[in-house]
Amino acid sequence: MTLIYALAAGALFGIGAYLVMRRDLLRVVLGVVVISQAATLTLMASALGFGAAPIYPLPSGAISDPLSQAMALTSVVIGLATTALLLVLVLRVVDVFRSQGLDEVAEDEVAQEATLDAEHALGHEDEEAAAR
Amino acid sequence: MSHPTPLAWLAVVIAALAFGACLLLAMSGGGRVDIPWIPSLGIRFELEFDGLAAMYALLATGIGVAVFTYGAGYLPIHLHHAHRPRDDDRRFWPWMLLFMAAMVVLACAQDLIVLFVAFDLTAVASYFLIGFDRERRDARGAAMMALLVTVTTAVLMLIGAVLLSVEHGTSSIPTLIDVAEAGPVTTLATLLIAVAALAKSAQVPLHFWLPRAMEAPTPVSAYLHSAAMVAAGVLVIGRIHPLLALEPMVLDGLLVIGVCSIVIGGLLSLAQDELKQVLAYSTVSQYGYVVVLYGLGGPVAAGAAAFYVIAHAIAKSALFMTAGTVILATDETRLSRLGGLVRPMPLLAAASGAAAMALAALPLTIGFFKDELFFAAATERGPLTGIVAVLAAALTLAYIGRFWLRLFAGPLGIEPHAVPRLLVVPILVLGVLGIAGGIVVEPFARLAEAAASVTYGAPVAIHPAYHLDTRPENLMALAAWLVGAIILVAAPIRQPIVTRVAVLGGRLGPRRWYGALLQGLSRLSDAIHGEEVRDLRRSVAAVLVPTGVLIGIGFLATPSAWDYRIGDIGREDLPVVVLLGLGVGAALTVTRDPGRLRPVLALSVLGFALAAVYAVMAAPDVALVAVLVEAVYTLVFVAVFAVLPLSQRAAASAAHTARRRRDLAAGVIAGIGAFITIWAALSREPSQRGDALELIRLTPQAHGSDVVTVILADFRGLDTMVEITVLAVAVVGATSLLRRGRSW
Amino acid sequence: MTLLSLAILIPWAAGIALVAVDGRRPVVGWAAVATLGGTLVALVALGAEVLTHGEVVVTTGGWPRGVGITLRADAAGVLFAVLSVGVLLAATAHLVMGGVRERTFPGIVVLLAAGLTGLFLTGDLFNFYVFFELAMLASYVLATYGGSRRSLGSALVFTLVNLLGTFVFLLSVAGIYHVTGTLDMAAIGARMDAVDPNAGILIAVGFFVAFSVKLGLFPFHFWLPTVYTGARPAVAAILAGGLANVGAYGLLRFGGELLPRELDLAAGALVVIGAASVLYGGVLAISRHNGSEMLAYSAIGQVGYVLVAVGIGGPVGFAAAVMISIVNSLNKVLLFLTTRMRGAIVGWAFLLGALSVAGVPPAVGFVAKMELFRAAADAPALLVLLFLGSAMSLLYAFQIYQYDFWRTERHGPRSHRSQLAVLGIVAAVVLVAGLWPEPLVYLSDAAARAVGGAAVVVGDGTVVSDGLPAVTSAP
Amino acid sequence: MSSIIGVVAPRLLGPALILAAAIIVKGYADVGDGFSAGVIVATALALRYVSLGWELAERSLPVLRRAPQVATAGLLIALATGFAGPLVGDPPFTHYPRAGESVIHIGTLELITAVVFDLGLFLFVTAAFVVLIHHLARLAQGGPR
Repeated sequence: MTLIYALAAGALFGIGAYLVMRRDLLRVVLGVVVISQAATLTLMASALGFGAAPIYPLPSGAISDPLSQAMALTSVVIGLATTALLLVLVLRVVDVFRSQGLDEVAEDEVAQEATLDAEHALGHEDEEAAAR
Repeated sequence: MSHPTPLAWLAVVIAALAFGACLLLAMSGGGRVDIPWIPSLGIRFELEFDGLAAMYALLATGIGVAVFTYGAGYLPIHLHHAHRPRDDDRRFWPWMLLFMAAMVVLACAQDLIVLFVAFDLTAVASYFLIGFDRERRDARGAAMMALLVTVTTAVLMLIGAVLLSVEHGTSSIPTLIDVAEAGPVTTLATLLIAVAALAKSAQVPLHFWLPRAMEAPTPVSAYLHSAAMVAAGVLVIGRIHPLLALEPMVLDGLLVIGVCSIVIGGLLSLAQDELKQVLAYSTVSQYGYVVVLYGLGGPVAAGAAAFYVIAHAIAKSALFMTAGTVILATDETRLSRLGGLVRPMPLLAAASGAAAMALAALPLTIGFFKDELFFAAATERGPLTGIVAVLAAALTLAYIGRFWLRLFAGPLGIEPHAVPRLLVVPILVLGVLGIAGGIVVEPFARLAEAAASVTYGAPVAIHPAYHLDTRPENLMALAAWLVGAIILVAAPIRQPIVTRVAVLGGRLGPRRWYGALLQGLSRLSDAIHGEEVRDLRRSVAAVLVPTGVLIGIGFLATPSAWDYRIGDIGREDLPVVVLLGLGVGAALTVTRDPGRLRPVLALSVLGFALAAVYAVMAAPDVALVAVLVEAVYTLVFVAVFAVLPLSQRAAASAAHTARRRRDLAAGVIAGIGAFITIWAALSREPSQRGDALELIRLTPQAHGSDVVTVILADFRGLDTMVEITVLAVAVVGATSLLRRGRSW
Repeated sequence: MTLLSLAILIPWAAGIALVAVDGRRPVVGWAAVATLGGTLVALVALGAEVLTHGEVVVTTGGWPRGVGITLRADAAGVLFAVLSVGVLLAATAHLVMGGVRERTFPGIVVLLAAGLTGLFLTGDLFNFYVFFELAMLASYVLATYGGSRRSLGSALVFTLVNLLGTFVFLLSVAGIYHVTGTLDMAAIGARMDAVDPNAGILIAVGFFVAFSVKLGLFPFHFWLPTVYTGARPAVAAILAGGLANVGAYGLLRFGGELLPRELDLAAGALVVIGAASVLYGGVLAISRHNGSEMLAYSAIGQVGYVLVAVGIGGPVGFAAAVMISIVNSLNKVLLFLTTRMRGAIVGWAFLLGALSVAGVPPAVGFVAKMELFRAAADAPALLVLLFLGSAMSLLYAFQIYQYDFWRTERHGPRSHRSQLAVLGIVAAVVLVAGLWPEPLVYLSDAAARAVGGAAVVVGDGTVVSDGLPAVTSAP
Repeated sequence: MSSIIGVVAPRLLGPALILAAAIIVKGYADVGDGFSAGVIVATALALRYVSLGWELAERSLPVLRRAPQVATAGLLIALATGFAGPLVGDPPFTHYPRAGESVIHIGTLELITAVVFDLGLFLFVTAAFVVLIHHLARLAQGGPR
């Protein structure tokens, strides 16, 4: 099962990463959810023992590792929190940029960078030239 | 208009007091300060007013008094010309005083780190002084250049100091001199320190900042570029000379650089037309003498070097001040337009004549002895250095003669206006000092002897005197005067040659390289920056790909038992395998589907499949929460995505396909990286039994039965508390984004 | 123990209370400042206790170590906590004096402080992760403040990239747990030796990436310039001076204590990446035309030094890394705060910061540079690199100084007097620490010893030191 | 489909609350904790939002308006429980009665501070989700900005 878990978690991580890189911002949020699922699965898979649920009265055989379960629970909630924030952020960006693409945001950035730079470029380059 | 400000007088008084204190200290035999400074590193704030310190401190404060007095008169006029308020001198005097203080500390410093600190402080002060006329672009550029060259090279000094202290366990110079032996580290370290010192003393090829620094107001040039800043370099060499002398090659290097500086500085000085430029290149050349002397080594040279510094400082600061006075009086900076000033300004002519004679080493000036000692040291080494010494002295005579004659002799160029007395008196004092030193040389010689003893590491005795015989020094002096006079007179032949040298230097010289380096850096910077802004800033792949690459390298490059396990897959595992397959398949459809709703539903299939997996893995708590959270996700995404329109852009362009491919590649890299890491970790079993067993054992003591719940609320309740705080921050963040922080 | 609890509780409780009220009211802002001040006092007192009596350890619920969460204050943790909270205090005070515009700012910044203190004072891996997330979420929210398009866009990328970073971190946490069976940092350090280095190194890469993203090391830095230039100066100061410490601390703690062997194996790679960062940041900072952008790239270059120092390792290397982190923090706060201020003192403050960045006395930067040279004394290639780096830093810092301050005075009304006072205090710290560097050197040494002193392990992986209770098996 | 939700959703709240109460009361003994209880209640409320629209949902349950305060209170209760220990010289997150001491039972409910912690958790999670849902619903259903 080791390999199966690793494969599944790796595949989810890769799929999530691919989604995060898409230009559609809402898909980016989905990507983060998938990645967080990958992380939770990994935490669960990293348990040191598999068996019955760790609830008293304990059965005599093997018991599942409760610590990794507790970690998985915490990480699920944290994943939920981050996703919520990211989703709202994306909604705001969509609202402000009137676009759902990371590309448009990037183009905007390039344009702003250029205007910002142009303000000072001449004076600055002259200053640099003076030091030569 | 020309009355000095109170601040200026205050500065003069402080300088005078400092000079008095130094004089007292020197006569009372010195003193020392030694307090722990950074005990953890064994660095002590160690100062000692020894012979070397006395000489440089007296120069810094003594010349300081003269120059400050001059500056008190100069600055109001300077500011007036530039239409600046009189009180702009508050940007001036504090730096001058800081400079003086740093110089005195530098002179006394017995610890390499303290030495470095003082050394850099002088550079910082010089930046502000050189750039005092900050409204002028050239002044700012010059300040920047001086800062860059001297501070950057000073880093080498720090490296050298650290290397020495790591090698020998101390950074105290006297201790180092005691314990250090020749070796590669010591040689490298001292070499680095020497480079810093040479750059500071404006030696070829790092001399180019000095002529540019003439953008500074004249008092700054007169102080920094004759007796203080440039002297700091040779002071350091004089201080660590015993370490340098451990490796003869280093001394030979000094010799070569010194000779180059003498020749290049001298030739370029002859080629200049601007008054202060002539003097600047002359300074390059003159400090070349001192460096040559240190390169020669031995007691005679050490004595000569010290004496040379004294004589040069007196003469050169007087000459700089002369240049400043002439410029203020005539508003002209070019030698070719000036002349005949001896009649309108006789006092100035006489005073600066004395200084010029001293620099040119004519008899009855202190300068005569500097060359006498120089020649003695040079001939000691061999005939070749002797010949070089004569040529050097001839060059000096020529350029300084040219300078003075062009200014004061010949027909009147420009009629000067009257100048305040403060602009002449300090020059006169220094001129008289130069003559006095030529008559009563004893005090100066003693000062130089004490300094040289520190440099040489053993008592040194020098005996400058007039000897009316045919000893080599005298013959060499005569030869130098003769050759110098010839060069001076043969202007029609001389000028084309030196002009050509100057042009060649401008084209191939280090300054050109320096400029090209800066420009190249700037262009490189712009090019990469443009690339980054265009393509990388928004790219998440830019993080994932390097991560994947690092994991790949780590995977391949690490020694390993290559212990990757597939693990058993029993029949009872079948549901898990199926569910995982279902989840991954669902996730895959998310990547393909361009719509809104179906990806969300596919995602919830993934979520519920995983929840089922957790249930099968005997993790009911996780399964419960996973189901609940998944329900929330689905609800929220459906609600939110439903109201958002699809992205408008058509998605068929070639660029889009290429982009998709690139993302796919990055995603695959990220996935493989994650897979390898996870597989590697899961394949190894822990070396010891897990803490989990302990958790299970202690659960009844925490009054519970469900171990996971007990962990969440008790054993690791802190985690849970942080977790819900995280949730709170997320909610707060959401409200602040959506409703500007209104919570309802 | 009480101090340790207090240091975590004060900002936590106050933060929760503060996010619930309208932070635009001055009293709320000042309450945030007071809270940070109180936290700082508690931390300093804790630090004094640590330095005199050794590290303070407490396990939650009084359970045995490994069962409860270990909270631990050692020299490194407390030093970084003091530094970060100090930075937050200065920046918050500065911002509050200028008027807070966001309702939630004071609360969020205090919660950020809670997250940072928690992660610096915990001795438990997973607890570190959750505090880490707390700090990160608070900083995502901070990054969105300002509301301009630019800051929103940059906040999005900041959030995305750092989210990826924390997920990678989480994967590594899972890996560590699986191979060691414990979450207690000291126990992990002891048990990692028995783990196959191949697995160890892959896990280590995960941590490295997470912290590199936080630090903004090349090539994980692409988010950084936009965020630092898009955010308000005080927020940029918080991110650059406060949050980035997490990266430096993480590298030291995880490299020195948890994964020393992996650190050894990867030392060469770390040095190379650090060197690349130094050069990249340095080159790009040259010829940037505004102060914030220069500072952003300068930050990338300067953290490269941290990595180089960690790569060199050993007590000297670690001490240098701690020292550089401290100095970086101070520089960045000082310089970012100056970016939109006016007044005579601003130029001086920037000058001090520029000198410090360039490693020129009397500002404190030169001490860090000296420590770095000491660490790299045996490696000529590194000395060359450090030389180049410091030459470039001098160039870019003074280019901006000259253009922004020396060429002309900044026009417009002078900044608020109290803001100038905050700036003055930070500047004074930079200056005094340069004139009297002994405390800083001493503390860096102590911190380096704390993270470098992993438990001693004998052959079969049995822990023999560090007082960890023996792990007994279940009945 | 939506009509089913419309009918079911408003009636889900009661059962959800009972379920949540059960989860908290049985405490450490079985699966589930304050968090799951909170999410269950919040989900039921979310369904109300979906079916009734945000305005109607809030008008029908005015108590929702108190959500931010409840969330803060919940967090502070949990935090206070966690850090009560240091007040009496115990480590943080010490729960009382301590290990091995006897516990008073009221049915299956054990009177231990961990339950208080769980209760704080429940209050916070429920309220926090409500706040989040409120804002998202306003946004999605075009509430005034």
